[in-house]
Amino acid sequence: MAISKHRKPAPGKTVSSGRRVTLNPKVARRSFLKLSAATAALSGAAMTTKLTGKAVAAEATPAYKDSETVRTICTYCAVGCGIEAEVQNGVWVRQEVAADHPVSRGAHCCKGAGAIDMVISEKRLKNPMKRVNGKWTNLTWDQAIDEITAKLTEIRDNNGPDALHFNGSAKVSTEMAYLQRKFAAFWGSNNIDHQARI
Amino acid sequence: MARMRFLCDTERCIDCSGCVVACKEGNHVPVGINRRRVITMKQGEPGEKSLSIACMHCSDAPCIAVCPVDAIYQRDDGIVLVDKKTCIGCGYCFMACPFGAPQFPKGNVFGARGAMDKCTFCAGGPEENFGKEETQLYGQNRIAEGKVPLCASMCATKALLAGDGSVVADVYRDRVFKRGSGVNAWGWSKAYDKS
Amino acid sequence: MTNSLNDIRHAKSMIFIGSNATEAHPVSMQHILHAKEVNNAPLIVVDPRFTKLAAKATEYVRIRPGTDCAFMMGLINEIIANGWEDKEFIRTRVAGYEEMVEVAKHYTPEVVENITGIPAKQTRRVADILAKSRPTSLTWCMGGTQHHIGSSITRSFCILQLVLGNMGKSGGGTNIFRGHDNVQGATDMCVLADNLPGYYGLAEGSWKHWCRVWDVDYDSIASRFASKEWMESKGFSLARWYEGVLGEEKIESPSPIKAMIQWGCGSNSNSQYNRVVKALNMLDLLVVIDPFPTIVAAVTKTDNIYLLPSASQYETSGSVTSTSRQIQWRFKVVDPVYDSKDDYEIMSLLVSKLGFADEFYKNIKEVPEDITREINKGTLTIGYNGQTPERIKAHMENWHTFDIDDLQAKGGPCDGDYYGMPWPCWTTEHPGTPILYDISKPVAKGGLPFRNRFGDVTTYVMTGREEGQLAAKGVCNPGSEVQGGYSEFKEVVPGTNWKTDLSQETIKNAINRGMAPFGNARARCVVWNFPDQVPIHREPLHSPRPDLVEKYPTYEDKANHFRVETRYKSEQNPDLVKQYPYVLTTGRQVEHMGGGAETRSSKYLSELQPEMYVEINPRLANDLGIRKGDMVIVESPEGAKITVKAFITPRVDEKTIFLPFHFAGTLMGESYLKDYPEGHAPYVLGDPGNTVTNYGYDIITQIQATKDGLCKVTRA
Amino acid sequence: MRRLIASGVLIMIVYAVVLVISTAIAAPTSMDGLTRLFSPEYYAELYGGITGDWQKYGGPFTYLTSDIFWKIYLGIICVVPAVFFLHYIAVGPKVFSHEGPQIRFFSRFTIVIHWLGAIAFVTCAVSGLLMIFGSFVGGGGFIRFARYAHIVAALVFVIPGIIMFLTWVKDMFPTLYDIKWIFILGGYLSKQKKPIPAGKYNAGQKAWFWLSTLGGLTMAATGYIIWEMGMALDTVRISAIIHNILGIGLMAFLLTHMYMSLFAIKGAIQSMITGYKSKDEVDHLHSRYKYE
Repeated sequence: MAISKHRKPAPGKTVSSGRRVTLNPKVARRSFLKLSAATAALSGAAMTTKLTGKAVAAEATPAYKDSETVRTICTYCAVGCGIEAEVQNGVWVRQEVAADHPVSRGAHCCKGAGAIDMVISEKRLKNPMKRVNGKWTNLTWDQAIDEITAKLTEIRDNNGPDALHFNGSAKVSTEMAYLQRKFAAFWGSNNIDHQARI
Repeated sequence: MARMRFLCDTERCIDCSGCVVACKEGNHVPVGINRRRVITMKQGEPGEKSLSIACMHCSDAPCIAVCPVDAIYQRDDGIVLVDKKTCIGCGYCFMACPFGAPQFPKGNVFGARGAMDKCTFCAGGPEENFGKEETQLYGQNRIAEGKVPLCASMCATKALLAGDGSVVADVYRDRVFKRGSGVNAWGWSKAYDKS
Repeated sequence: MTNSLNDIRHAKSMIFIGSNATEAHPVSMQHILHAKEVNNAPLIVVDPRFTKLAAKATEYVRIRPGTDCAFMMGLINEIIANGWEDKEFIRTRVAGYEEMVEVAKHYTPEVVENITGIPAKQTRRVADILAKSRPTSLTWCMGGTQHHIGSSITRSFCILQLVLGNMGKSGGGTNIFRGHDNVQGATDMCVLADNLPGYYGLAEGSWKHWCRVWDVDYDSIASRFASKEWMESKGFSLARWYEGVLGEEKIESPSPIKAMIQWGCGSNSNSQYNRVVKALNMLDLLVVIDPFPTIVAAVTKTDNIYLLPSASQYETSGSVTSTSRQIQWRFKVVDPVYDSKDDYEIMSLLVSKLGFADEFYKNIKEVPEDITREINKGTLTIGYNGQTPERIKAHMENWHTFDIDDLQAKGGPCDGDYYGMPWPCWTTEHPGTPILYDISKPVAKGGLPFRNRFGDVTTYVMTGREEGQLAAKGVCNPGSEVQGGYSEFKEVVPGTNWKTDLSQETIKNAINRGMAPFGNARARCVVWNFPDQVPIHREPLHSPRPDLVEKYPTYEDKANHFRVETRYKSEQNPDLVKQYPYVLTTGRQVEHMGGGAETRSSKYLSELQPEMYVEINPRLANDLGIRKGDMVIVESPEGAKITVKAFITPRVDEKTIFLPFHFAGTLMGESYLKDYPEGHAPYVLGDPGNTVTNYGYDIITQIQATKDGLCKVTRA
Repeated sequence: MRRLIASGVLIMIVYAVVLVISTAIAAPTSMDGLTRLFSPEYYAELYGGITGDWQKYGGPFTYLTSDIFWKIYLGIICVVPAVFFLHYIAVGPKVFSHEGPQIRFFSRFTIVIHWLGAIAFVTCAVSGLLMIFGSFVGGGGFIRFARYAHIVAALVFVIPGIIMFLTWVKDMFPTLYDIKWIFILGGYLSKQKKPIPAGKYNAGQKAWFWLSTLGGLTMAATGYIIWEMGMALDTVRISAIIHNILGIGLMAFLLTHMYMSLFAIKGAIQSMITGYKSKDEVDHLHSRYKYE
């Protein structure tokens, strides 16, 4: 009802602004795109692939100059959605839409949409650590590996190889999973398992 | 001229919040500010429906009408944007908006609201394209890049459609025909008084 | 998955049982909803909880947790009773059918109603839908497997699909949506206590095969084990490794566990989590290799713990196998951040220091591509040999050439390949197998019969009937040299079979003759090496129905089950329900993943799902005097307790309560925040739901039974 | 009669209290922090399921704020001064002798409180007007400052507002001769100098008192709701509408008050500085005031 009584912008003006019609020069300069085809092809019509071909924008300019796109796969669930990472000078600047991926068609759930967070998260461990007298202390990699392997060898010498249990991962690459199994074989125990069990 | 539109297909929306995080992560929106959110009606009951809501970029936007400082403006392609440097954070737009789109981060003075923040249709703001200022204040400007807003392009089930209104309508119409279940876009029964 | 996610687009009906795809696999819904909308395919959701998937269903079936097998057998019985079974398919490609029918006869819709709580009318209706809209795509997830009869339940799903003749068909199949991103790949590489990569088992021949692949001496590997006996016996599994530390149960192992390496694995997805915590604190050495500290770092209070920061998968490269068996390549996006190292480097550091690097990396120079090549070389059983790094990368670079409907590349550099070369991909020219057991295509073009694995002829113990296990005459892939069933290939290269012939000549020979290397056999309805040869219903260990416990009792106790004695009969107490009256089931949230170490460390995801809660039906809540937002105590029969916020919702029924299992970091009001390395604690902490999940493990796989326990709920 | 009026006042006070309490109750059940902000229930409640109640006051609010209020405000600030200007020219100010006996009208405390309140009130008025016509300045930093000033001034006003109310309320109950005063418009339309029927405070002052104190406090209450925005959305909208309507009235009376004290009665402002009025002035303008 009442809403229809708003002042209408004067016809022909570029930018309407409610009470007064202003022409913001900054706004007027902006490039207005004929986005129709591009938009629908990506967002709406993954199912109606006929539109995909027309995904051409009129005056597209890149936001990040000289960036390259790296294709990878989301690390959350087994659907295996594609991710296009925009990398500029070795920094992952933006997560782009992997619209070509045959399974996901650019789609993500909330976890995958924030995949970049895995790399930029402040909560990531920054260096090797160990607990000393109940306090976390930093180590160098050399120290850590030396201490761990020394202890492993000691335990192996005292209790045999089956004193070690190895929980591998479904979150590493297939190659790494293979190495984990191979490691257990070389270590000499079948005490190895991963999340597929549960 | 293309007229930018959002449409959320409630038959498709699965409440995964992909759009919400895509928006936040892409535009570095602070925690607590929801440019887009998913709401669920009749949770856990038959007839449960979810709907992704953000600024709908109304043709005759009430926020523009009530803004006392004309901080909100509409581009030719229908995208409604706010100039954060002009905005005084009075909150009138929030009261006028039927969708709860305007968001207000806490300002520095007396806990008063800071400048309004809302969905930009990934079209940045009035500052220079891709400039530092634009990115900081508004996030990405994907429209200037010829790209679709993040939320819609990352929608898990393609429930959220964004783009030229006529194309969005075509896509949706096509779906409705294929479904054979009639028009069930959110609000249609209301709009045509079929409730 | 026998089919692929995209193939669900061709389904004429879909049934989801124990799967909440909307939350666990949201993007798969794209294809599921396509089938629902475009094919008008009925979407049947069988779940104890009205999930977000159920909200999209055309038919929602509320089932009592742990009774899936009874429902499936009921459907099978109803289908057969009405003559809706695919008679031709059964005649030519299924074995042990008659024995199975005998068992299924017991499960009339009325019996099913008594066991499952599903109205007889609804069972009939679902059977009718499945019979009339074929092919059906059947999907299950952890809701189907995490029971002490999980292996029977999953087999009943498969048998249903066999009876309906939906196997090996586009739009049909048994489509198990796997959980973690690379759980398929890691399983294929058998990071498992009972297998060598490629599901080779632990027999001497398997070890010899892999030693040949690794180019190392069998004896040198054997000498590293405690003994040959232990080399060929299963190790501790993830589900119960802690028993090896605690020593409270009867274990059979040369040594208790003293040290553990926890590599990319949270711990709070284990049931009876407080026992895990106890075990973690008893270890002499605990190494956590993860990008995040994980809850292990906080609950372990001893000084014997090391945290090694590994890089995330975006900071390294390698292949990853999706649930559709597609192999995709992760290109490295950025270098490892901070002082973290990628997994390969950490492994190489460990291996070098332990002194077997030369043998370990004998054929591996270029990481990770050479590892992929070694996998290609050795993993013949499941056809991992055609997916060379070059081919996988080519697929990644040519996403756009693959058709969304059948996933086949139309033109371009990958012309004819199926996306990701779903295994088996027998040779470097093979396009991959998009649909398993599909005999409509030649083997060289991605077709496949059922595998001949268990001999050519069998006599069933149950009936004394003898049955050939090979497919019927005339049933084979087009172009097959043998028109009908045939055994697996062996002795093409003398002294080897198709699984152990590293020259891969056997496989090539088979493909050239239009045949599958593993033979052409029938799918078994009777598995004579399992305790239940045909799946039958057995009441959950902690059953809410004492009257049914007598009728459908559980198994006898099993000694040395993955080195631990596992209680069945002695654990099942019909009176337990009097003290613990509510069924406890757990599940996922879309915002979090697994133990939640990653997702709870993301501010946006934490913002969306900031609290641990328990779902309680409004009616039950009112009976117990619990109001929205109240803190409640959930107690398990094992005596473990958690305090969580009540979320009153009709999603669950009056007898069931639901817990998400992603949370950790507090317990009964006590916070572990201070025990995390400073600044690395996740944004969101909560009581781990798995603290109160019950005792119970599958008889075959030892998967934990988290979905059908009992509990007590009181106001805090 | 007295009783009637007193009960009327009581009703007004009750109204004010009810307004504040009811808006507080109307706010969605408070859950703590994040949960409240991100629970779907919160938004469902807030928006009444999108198709529900938002239309009830969203429409009127949008219509009034976009099309109506600013015009009235513009009218008030243009027309009222213009009328007074004409009055000043046509009728001219009243002039009284400021010599002779002085009658103590205001205590020092009252004066301080008045000016404190006055400064805050005027700041509110000016900054409020600045916000309403913010677009003429182009918004931005200056108007944002005006908004902060509005908030601070409102907070400052509350205390003196309450004290003023308590100090003067006993003299402010309407009497019968006030009606007469209203009929002759306080005698301001005539140039004649004759006693006007009024007690210590005339009817105009009384009206201004009630409006500025109770109205001012209502302004503060509704302003708080607008500022906090934690209430049900329609409550916020109604508050904004009330805030604006009251603002219009207050603006008109404020201008009148200022004209009277600064121009219409020569030297009237002195009484609010020194605390004394001349007997001449009191005898004429407050003829019924029984001083001493």
